[in-house]
Amino acid sequence: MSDMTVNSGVAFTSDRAAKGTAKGQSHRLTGGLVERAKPLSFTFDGKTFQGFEGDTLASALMANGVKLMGRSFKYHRPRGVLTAGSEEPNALVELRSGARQEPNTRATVAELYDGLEAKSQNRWPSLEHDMLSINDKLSNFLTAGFYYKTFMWPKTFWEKLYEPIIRRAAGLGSASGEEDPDVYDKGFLHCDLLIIGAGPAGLAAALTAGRSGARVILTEEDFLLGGRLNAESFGLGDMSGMDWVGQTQAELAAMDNVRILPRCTVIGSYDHGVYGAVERLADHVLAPEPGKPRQILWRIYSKRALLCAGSTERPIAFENNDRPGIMLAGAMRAYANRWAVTPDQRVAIFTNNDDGHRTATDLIAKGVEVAAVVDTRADAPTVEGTELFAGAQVVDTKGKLGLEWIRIRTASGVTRDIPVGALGVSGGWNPNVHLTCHQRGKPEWREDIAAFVPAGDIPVGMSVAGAANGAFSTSAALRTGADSAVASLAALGFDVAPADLPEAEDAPVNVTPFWFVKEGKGRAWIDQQNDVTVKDVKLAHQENFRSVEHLKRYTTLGMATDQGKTSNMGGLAVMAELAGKEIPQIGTTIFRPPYTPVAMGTFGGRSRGKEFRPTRLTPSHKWAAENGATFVEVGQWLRAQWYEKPGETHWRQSVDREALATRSSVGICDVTTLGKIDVQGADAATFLNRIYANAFGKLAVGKVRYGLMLREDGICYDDGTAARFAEDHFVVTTTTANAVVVYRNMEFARQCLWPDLDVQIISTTEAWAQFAVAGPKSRDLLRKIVDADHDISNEAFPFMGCAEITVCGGVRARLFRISFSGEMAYEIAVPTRYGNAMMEALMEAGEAFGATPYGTEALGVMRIEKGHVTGNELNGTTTALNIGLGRMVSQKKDSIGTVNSRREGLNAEDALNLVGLKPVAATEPVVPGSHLMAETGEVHAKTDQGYVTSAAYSPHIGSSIGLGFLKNGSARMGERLRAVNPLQGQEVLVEVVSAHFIDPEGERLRG
Amino acid sequence: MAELKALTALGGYEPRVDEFAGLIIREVTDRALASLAARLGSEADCAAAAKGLLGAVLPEPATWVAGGDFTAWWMGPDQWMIDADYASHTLLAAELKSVVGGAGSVTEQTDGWCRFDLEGSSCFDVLERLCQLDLRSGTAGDAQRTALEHVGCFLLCREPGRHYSLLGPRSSAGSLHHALMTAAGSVL
Amino acid sequence: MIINHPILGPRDAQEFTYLGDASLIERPDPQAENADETFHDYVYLRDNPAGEHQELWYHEQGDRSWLVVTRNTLTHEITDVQLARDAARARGRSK
Amino acid sequence: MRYSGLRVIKEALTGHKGWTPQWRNPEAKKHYDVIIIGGGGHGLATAYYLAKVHGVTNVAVLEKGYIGGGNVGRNTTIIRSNYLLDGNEPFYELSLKLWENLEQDFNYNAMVSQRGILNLFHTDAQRDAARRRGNAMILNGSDAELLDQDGVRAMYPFMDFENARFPIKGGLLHRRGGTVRHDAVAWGYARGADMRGVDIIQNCEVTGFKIEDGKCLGVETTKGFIGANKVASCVAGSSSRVMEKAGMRLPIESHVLQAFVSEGLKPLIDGVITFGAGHFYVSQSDKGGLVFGGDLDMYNTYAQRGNLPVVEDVIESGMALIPSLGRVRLLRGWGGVMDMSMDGSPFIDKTHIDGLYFNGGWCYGGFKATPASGWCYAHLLATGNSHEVATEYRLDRFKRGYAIDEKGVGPQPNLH
Repeated sequence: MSDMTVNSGVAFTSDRAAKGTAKGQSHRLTGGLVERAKPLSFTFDGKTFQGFEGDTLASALMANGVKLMGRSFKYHRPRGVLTAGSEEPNALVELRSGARQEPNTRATVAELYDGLEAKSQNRWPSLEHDMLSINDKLSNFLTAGFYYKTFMWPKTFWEKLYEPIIRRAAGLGSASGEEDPDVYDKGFLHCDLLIIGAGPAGLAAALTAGRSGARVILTEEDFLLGGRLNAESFGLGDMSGMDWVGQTQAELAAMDNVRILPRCTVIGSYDHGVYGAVERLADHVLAPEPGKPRQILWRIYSKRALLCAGSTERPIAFENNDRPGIMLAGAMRAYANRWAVTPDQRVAIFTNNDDGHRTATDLIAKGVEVAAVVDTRADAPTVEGTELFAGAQVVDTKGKLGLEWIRIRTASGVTRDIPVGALGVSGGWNPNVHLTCHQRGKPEWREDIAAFVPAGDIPVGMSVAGAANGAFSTSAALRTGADSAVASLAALGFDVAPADLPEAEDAPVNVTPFWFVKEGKGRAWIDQQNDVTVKDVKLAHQENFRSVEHLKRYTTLGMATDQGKTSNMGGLAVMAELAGKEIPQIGTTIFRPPYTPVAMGTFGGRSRGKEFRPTRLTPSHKWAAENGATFVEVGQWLRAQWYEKPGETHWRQSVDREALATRSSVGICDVTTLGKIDVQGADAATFLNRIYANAFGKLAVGKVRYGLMLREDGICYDDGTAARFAEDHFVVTTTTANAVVVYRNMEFARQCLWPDLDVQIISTTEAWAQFAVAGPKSRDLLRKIVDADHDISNEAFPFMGCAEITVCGGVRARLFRISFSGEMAYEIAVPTRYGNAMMEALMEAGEAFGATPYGTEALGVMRIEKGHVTGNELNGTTTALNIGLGRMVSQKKDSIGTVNSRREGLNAEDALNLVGLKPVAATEPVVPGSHLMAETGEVHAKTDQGYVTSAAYSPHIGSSIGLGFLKNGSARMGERLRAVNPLQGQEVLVEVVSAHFIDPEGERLRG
Repeated sequence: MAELKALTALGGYEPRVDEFAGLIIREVTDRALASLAARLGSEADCAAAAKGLLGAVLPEPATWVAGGDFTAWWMGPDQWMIDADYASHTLLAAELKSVVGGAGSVTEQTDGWCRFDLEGSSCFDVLERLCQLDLRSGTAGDAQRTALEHVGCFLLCREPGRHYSLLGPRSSAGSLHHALMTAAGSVL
Repeated sequence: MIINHPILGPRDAQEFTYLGDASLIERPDPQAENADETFHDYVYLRDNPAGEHQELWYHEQGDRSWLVVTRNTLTHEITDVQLARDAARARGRSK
Repeated sequence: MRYSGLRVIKEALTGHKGWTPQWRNPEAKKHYDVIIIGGGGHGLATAYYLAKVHGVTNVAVLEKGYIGGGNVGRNTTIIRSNYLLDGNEPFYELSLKLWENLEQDFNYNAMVSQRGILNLFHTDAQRDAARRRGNAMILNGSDAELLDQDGVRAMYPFMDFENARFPIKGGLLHRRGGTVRHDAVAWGYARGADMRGVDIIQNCEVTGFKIEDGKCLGVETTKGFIGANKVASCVAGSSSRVMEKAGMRLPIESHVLQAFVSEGLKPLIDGVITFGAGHFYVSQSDKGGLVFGGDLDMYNTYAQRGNLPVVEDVIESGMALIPSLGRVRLLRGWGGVMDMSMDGSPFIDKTHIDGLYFNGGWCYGGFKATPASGWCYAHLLATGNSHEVATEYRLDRFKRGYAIDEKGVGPQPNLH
């Protein structure tokens, strides 16, 4: 057994050292696509290493002889790299530190940069010594779904004991918990042909399409174009694959109709040729330049798309097939050829197909010792320079934190232990069909290559070429890439011939399906990240979780960060065998976007923080900000909530002052945010008659009328005013919140319901700065503003009048005699550019009267005092009857909502009515959201009488007052009720009063 | 009574100008706007009257035309925006109404909008970070309505890739300008 | 999703607001004897087909046209787009 | 077989040979007392309670695909009883009480975890509405607490309190709300029903109803005709398609709701949070993934997939609420097809056809309702009367003018 204990690495190191390769990079080979002139230093778990430009974190660690890179999710098994690409399930690290820490980053795609910091994750205290590896010892108890069968007694223990432990143990990496300091952009691209993947197929397609003059976008996930060509040793024509890639890239770069996007992953295929793509601009550097984005989310609008995403190698399951050093054979080859690294000096290959042999050949050529090629096929071809075991299997492995030897069973049935530090495994290749499934495409099984290929409802406009479509040879990839481009473009009317392509290898696919080694009592891994083994699949089958979706959900197979790219096939194959079915009968799970995981920040783009949504400013915002205003969000608007005066220590002082001043003299409020819609046309009046529940036909020119809109279901929807400036011209106002929807619905009525009415509408909300001037002194104030030739006396311009006038010496304006406060009041509108100046002018003109600017709070106080409804009352469930305007709903005409407003449920005997509420004890508050209960008796939903919609402290009443809905409330004036707020332990005795606390007869309005 | 002093959409007394390598963003404040919608059944009269004033035929969908003092662009079926110099056409709406009379509905729009003109060689690169439209295949005379960073806008192409006019709701001028500045900063 | 606007050509559906079944164009006669019945069905009942569906989209971030789009609710394929105003007239709507 | 920790240990020590199928794959009989169409959460729960509570065991559950493959298998696992209206709250409170004892009841660990649900508000009007709702919850026997900004900050300090476009003013906290391992709910009910004699028949699609003189006599299926005294449709997401075969038009549209999960992370978010100024809600699964969602794609669809703008809208809101999510990666998104009803509330009712019953219209509230839906539907099927907490869920409520409209947005399904 002595040879088994040899640490092959040591001999190797001295050997390389003799050849004088970079310091410490004991496993670095010659050649490859790394810049030896550009050494980079980085740290992993605090230890400093060296790598080269062109390395990934994985290749650099491998160069330094590091095999152990992570721990598995459940059993915390030691793991190394399995792959050389984005399908990596094992080598996940926390990349960067502080606010930029990125959990679960795949070392296999993390481009190396100078100063890179990485930490291993899901282990404690260290990667080598992980306490939770105890789970591995207990694995027999922690089989698939075990948690569904236990942890149920005693009942309380689940949440108090078991679950917290499980949550702490679960998860992988940790998020920083800090705000991401980087910024992200979004963008939009358009093309005739989107080519996804720049391997041989993609490049051949791009050359072809580029020469046609069509608009082409070529995306590549990798930072190098070329795909597998960078990982292979064979040439194209008379040049190396890498050189051909370079030449092709140069030719494409010179075409201004071709846009090449490296480091760009197409993540999803959406309806009608829309693709999502993520371009990584700064993940290969320490940090982005200030103000520049880390990544861009591109939305690509394509007329045609060509998927050239290549294929992914699949492992074979056998006992202890997860030890660091065991990887996919194609990955091992890629590390040797592209990155010039090998996981070990002494390796072996386990394969069921010819491609595995290539790895052996290439590693031997690189001076790596290939101890054996174990091929499950009895008729396997021989390989130069190594021992072939045909018809053999790897049945077990050993090695604590890294592979030390493998045990094989030969065709003759004897076992042999072979000391190796690494094993390349190839179970064949799976076409990368993922994007073809995003719109419910169902791949179909191809017996000849033992793999699923795209089929069914693949996205409209998409075609597939190269290995992604099962054309595995380089020659076939080039050819199908070029031909597919020709076909796609022909459909768009481009006449183009396939680009001339170099000679390339055209080896047939020789694979004999072999999924898992039957022998051995130990565990054979299928999903390495989620620790799903062959035994787990067997158990799922045994417990009748046999559909592929049940298998996945019960065992978590394929639900890890790699979404089963290397594991789904294995799971399917084992289940098929157990169920005695063919693989296609078991089916395949649906692949969904994104193709690879995407940072949330990328989807967020620039819509973050204060820029989450646009901010709308009122015309007098500048003045308000200069005059102590506190602002409040009203939808997207910022409105002055109140204006604090020096010495005021509580907002209530400011609000009381503003309300009192308005009722006693005059107040001014920017009400621009209300929606304004210009309605014109010969049929404008008829139109409004149908939009509003109340009649508008007879409204006189120069007059304004309150209007109530219903939804077609008879429920109140919005209210406002309509001012008639001419027979064929109205200006309609809406509430701030409903400005957009009311406009939308008017367009609906105009275009869809009554297309032959002559009516035109357009929004003018933003064009006019509008101010409420309210209070007994409002007319006196306005007289100083309105140009003298306009008579605004009560006689000439009574309540509910409107007129187009001029102010301040000829500035055109609109004046409305309407009131929300209940006082004699006007609303005056001037072109928005003058809004700020108008506010100044009004204040100046009002100085003599102590004119006071008021904000939304005082506005609210006064409307409650007056019993006007707003959104709190028009909450989408209330009827005209509820708010006391039942009689307004004209039954004589057809208007939206009239018919359904007659339904029984909207006209119940004990329907809610709007009432005023006053606390019996003036010191007590009326609290909005309180429910109304009888003065005595049980407090329960069954005894609920109604609720408080709005409340405020009324400086005029000298107490808190409220509005609310009360069952049959109109008939219950004077009654005492409890306003209960158990949520906050409050119960207030209130008296039911009229909703009009101020001037119920409305004399002030007309004063 | 003191004369009312106008503010720009960005809240200044002078229009704002921002310069980047390859792009200038200018706030434009000296234009008057009025919308014109043809009355049902009077489309021809409306068009004829408009032509009389503009000296040009009302533009086709998704385009703008210039004629004499005026520019006009299509807003929607039978609806256009008319644009003219503010100083000489302050009362543009009235002017327009006097011409089309009963054949059209005219609405004052001057202060409903803020406008930013983008000029320079980097227009494509900056706008593709903001705008869904396929501007690279656009031509001078295009006038589209779309949304940029959640703000509904008109985008007029004056010279493809080099000169655009962007009009957005005046109250959102600050947010729209911020979006332009951010995109320019990302690219340039 | 892309809607091929009959006037403006292909536009991202994100510019549109969706309402629902195009039968909402066919508002019943409120004066009719059975108006209560017909208005209930009009407002509340839907065919909700799995397959071809005629539906109303509003170009809110565009030209403010209401469109009648014929779209397959299983595949999302759009086979026809019309201005709702024309469709409404075709369905007998007038004043 | 009874599940327990001891059983797990025993099996572990004996090579797991003893585990038996969690439900059988029986052949369909010719006739059943009750046929339930739809092997989702609600259908299986209905079968379970029919057998367990009402002793009706001659029951078949017919599932077109595999059980639990509908919305019970593709939701965001949230349970709650935080409704405003009296037509809803008692029903969801019953559901929550059933959740609280579910695992012991059906001997399956569905990982019911009452981690608390926090509905944030950002304006005074939202606060007033939250107060009204919180009070309604308490008056109906549920639990609620009103938190101010500091209260919210104490729970979730990592949300944006400094630079938010729509500052967080506070939140309504419902501590008994939480999450459940959704798939396990379907499996637990299936196992429980199967143990009591219910036939669960997968890959059996109903293709039509046999209706004679106004009475439903059974269903035509891909496995032939199966007779029944009572046929109970329970196929939310596909209700219109199924009931159309019985000649019914429903107050329902089908819409897709996307949901998402991030890569697994060490514990970050303890409970469920809903954003009040955008479309975003989030929780973290026991496995470590952040499970989140937002709003519908808005258009009618039967495709279980959505489009990119909605993904962006949801995550923009997520970033606005929790800026530290920037470098957390989205792993997977999926879509579930919803029965969106005209008032956002469901139906559990007889139909005008004798012997044909309907359960549907769950919008995206279906998962949390699973136990009560099964309980009340079983009650209706067994007794012929609506359960007292489901009396409002009638198909004719719109005719009579009794919509149950929590959001107050009216008869437009995609707004609920």
